[in-house]
Amino acid sequence: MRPFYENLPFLCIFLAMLAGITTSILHSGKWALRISLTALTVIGAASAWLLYATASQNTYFVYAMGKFPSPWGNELRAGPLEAGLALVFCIVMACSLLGGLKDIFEDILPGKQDLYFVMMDMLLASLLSMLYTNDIFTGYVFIEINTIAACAIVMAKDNNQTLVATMRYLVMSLLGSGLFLISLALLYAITGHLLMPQLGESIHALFVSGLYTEPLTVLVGLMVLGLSIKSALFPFHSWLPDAHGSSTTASSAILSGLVLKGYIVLLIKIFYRVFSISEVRSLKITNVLFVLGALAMIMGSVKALQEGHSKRMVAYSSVAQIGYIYLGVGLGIEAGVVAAVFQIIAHAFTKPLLFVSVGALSSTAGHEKKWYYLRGAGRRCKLAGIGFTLGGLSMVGIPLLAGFVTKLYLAQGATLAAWQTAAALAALAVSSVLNAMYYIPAIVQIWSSGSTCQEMGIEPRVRRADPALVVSVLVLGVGVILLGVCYRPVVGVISAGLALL
Amino acid sequence: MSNAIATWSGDYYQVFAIILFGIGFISLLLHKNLIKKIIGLNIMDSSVYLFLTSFGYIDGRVAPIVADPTAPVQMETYINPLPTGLVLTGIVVGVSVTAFSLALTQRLYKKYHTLNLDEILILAKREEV
Amino acid sequence: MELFTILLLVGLVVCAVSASLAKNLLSTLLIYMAFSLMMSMIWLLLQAPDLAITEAAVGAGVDTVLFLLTLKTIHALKGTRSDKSHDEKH
Amino acid sequence: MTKNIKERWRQFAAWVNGADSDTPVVTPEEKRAARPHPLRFLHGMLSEKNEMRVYHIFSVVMCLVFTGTLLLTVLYLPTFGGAGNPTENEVMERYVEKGIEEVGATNLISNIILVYRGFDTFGESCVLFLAATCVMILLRKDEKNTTAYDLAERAEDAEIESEENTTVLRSVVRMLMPVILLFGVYVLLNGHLSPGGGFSGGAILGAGLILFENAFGEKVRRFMSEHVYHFIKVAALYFYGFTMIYVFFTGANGLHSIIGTGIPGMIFSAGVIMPINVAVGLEVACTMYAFYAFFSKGEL
Repeated sequence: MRPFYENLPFLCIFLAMLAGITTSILHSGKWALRISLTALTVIGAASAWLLYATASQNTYFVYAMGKFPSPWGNELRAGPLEAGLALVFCIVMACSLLGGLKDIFEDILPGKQDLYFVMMDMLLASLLSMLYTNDIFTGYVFIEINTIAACAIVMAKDNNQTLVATMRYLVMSLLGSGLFLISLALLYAITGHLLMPQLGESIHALFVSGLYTEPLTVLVGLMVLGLSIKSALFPFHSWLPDAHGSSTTASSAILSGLVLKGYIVLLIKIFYRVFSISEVRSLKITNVLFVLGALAMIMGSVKALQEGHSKRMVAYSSVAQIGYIYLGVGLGIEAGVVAAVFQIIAHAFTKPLLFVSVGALSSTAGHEKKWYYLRGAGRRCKLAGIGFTLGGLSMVGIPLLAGFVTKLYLAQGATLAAWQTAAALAALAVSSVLNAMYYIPAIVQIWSSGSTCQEMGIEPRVRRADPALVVSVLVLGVGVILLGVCYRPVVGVISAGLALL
Repeated sequence: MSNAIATWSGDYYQVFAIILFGIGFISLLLHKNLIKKIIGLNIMDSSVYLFLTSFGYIDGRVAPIVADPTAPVQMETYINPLPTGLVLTGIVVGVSVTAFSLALTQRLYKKYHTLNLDEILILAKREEV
Repeated sequence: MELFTILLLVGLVVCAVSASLAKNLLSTLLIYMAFSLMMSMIWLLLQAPDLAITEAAVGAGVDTVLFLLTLKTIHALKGTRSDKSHDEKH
Repeated sequence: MTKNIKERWRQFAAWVNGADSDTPVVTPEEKRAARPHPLRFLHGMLSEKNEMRVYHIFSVVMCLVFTGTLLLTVLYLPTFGGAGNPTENEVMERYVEKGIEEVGATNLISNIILVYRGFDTFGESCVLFLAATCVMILLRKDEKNTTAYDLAERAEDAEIESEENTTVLRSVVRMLMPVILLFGVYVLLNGHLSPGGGFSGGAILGAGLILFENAFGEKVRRFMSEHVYHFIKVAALYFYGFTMIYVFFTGANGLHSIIGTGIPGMIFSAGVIMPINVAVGLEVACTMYAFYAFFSKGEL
């Protein structure tokens, strides 16, 4: 009999799935929401317990799903990194749902609101499985669940734009899954294993003996390609602005904040547990990721600069922020990956904050989303205005906020890198300036006096913040500040978790 | 070169799987018609499954279904059952995805009266303005 | 036996190409159905009867029904009757 | 008679093909301006036709590069069908040699997918459940996706259906139905002894149900109401989920499990495999029927 906390990852995943299955027969959006929030609270608490248990002993454990251990049966693996990310995912998902609550009930037809929460629960289950899995094929199955659920929450708003955006998203995602599956087949062919520990051993043996180098290179390339299409790395980002810009507030927040990160965490886990960071570096794949990440940081910001639509601008800024993560991974050293994981957490708090705030701000101007018509919106909904200001400043990289710490650690990592130092620092500087160039005017616009939405025939109205919005903005905002001020314990947990991987 | 051809003719299942993958991939890229895109996707999926299954096959062995469970089971009698199991999972995922994308196609058609993705994108953009 | 296998594999490629080139959506669909059936024979040859049954039931059965129903819906707004509907709408 | 059939076929082909012979709603200039493609930077340097050609060439080259790389990779992979390849290792050995002893099914594949790697397969049932939910979101009748015209058309379809002489269909279905159902149930119940199992059996049952609906619409529709569908689906998934929780929990904690292996080769053997196959089969059958119902009528 193992200690009870070791059962938690498996119970969390099944709780989320069963919550989704139960929700599908409720026919009531309100009850579906309650079940989702309860499940999120329970899972969040369980993750916190798990984080405490693993971080305090600085240990990890593998959990066989059934009687059969590692090379035969499915397995989960949990350590401080996984537990911490699970906790972050739960908090962010709950806050995004609360912050977008009003929009969910306005945008989605009453008869189908319960189905929206089914998707949310399943999305949570798949994110948790992708975090905890120790089996690469389980990873594939849950990538598919994640894809379908993510497409469903985009299309839930059910207007013309979201349907078109969903189609594009679906085609690109399925292409990505196909490439991942083919690389998995190659991996199985040359090693005969699917569980990460055994895969790691076999791959290491192959590296030492020099056998199968060509298939290995090809399969790493395909795997990275597949996952980077799904996580919208720069040249493959074309589906992202439509999907994230047109869907309902909570969906945008969750897609940007969590769904993209799920794939990247899986990629980092594969890099660490199947290969090792030095083997990946010797395959030169990190160099490609570095270049694409740097390009994404700049091109995403340039695109955002040209965008007059508030949600699309924030969505393009996600492309840039994903670039930061890949830049960190692309440095090919421990410090870079620590910075990348920190950025995953920081962005998971900041981007939902921005989306939730933009959603609330635009509701003061009759849901008009163009910046031009949002003049003075911050004065009409002060809480959302403050939230947007905080998030925007964090993206620019003002000290004491989460974004600054990311940049600090990335810069620190870059100084240790082999050849990337100058390029990384330049990309960071340019990207920060570009971020400021579009976030600062937006902040000025929402705090200016007067309003412009009358030109559209819309009366500006004051939005009194409802409790759900208050909780959401407060928690996310405090998260952004805490990550910016007391970042040392977080970084400590991340490095400990990565060292255990 | 002759070496390569010899290897290819030995691994003909994999070679054909990859050719099919190429065909599926290109019809996904080039076709504008949504139904044909979905069929291309299905062909691509099938080819990946064929590729994966071919790694489980071993010459001269039979399907992993034991006729006489009382006798001891020899590994040398049966092919590798694992890829078959994985592909079984894959096929069900494939049909789910097909149903989803076809439902989406129906809705898009009802809105825009065309199946051409380019035209749909343009019409959507025009609406936005 | 090997010849039969290769014939089937070539048949798969031919089906895939012609499904992608066919002008008529219905022909595309029927060719795809044939593709699925050949695939299920190939699963048999690869000693995977479970896959053969599933592919025949799913690929040639359910998938085809779903595609046909989609084509029917498209007809509902177009083609013979859709001309009428188009006029009404515009 | 022949002429009539020909005429009908022509009409059928015409509407099926309708999408391609569409009157262009978009001008070529607009098309060109909006086409997202990787050669955007060549904008203005090429004519419409050339740009199309360049895009095609680009796609073909990309595809060839992919295919070529993979073909070259095949050269370096283990030989097809060879004994002693990396995949023939201790994992396969245990699946084959210990499978019957440890789990109990003589169809070794069902041992793997339902017990050794049971978590994957539970995920896969969830994919199917999610797809059904997505189809419901998209196609279940509501004010956004159904216009008065659609309703009128569906009513017209129903009228035609009721008038239509379906004697042939009905008598054929009467003969085929028992065979299909029997085959489906056989595949379902013998999943642990012979090829088949929950998914294939369920798909066969679902296809039979769809066929039956086409011949005797009313009866099936009265039976498969939305409540029944939800009940079967949720009950099956609950049963599957809780069985899996029990199996995983006892297995991982080293507790004694009440699930035995039975006598291999018998119909009641192999522990959880047969009940799970039945549950999955029911879920798949009603999901397939639900796909059909939502695709054709927008409701169950």
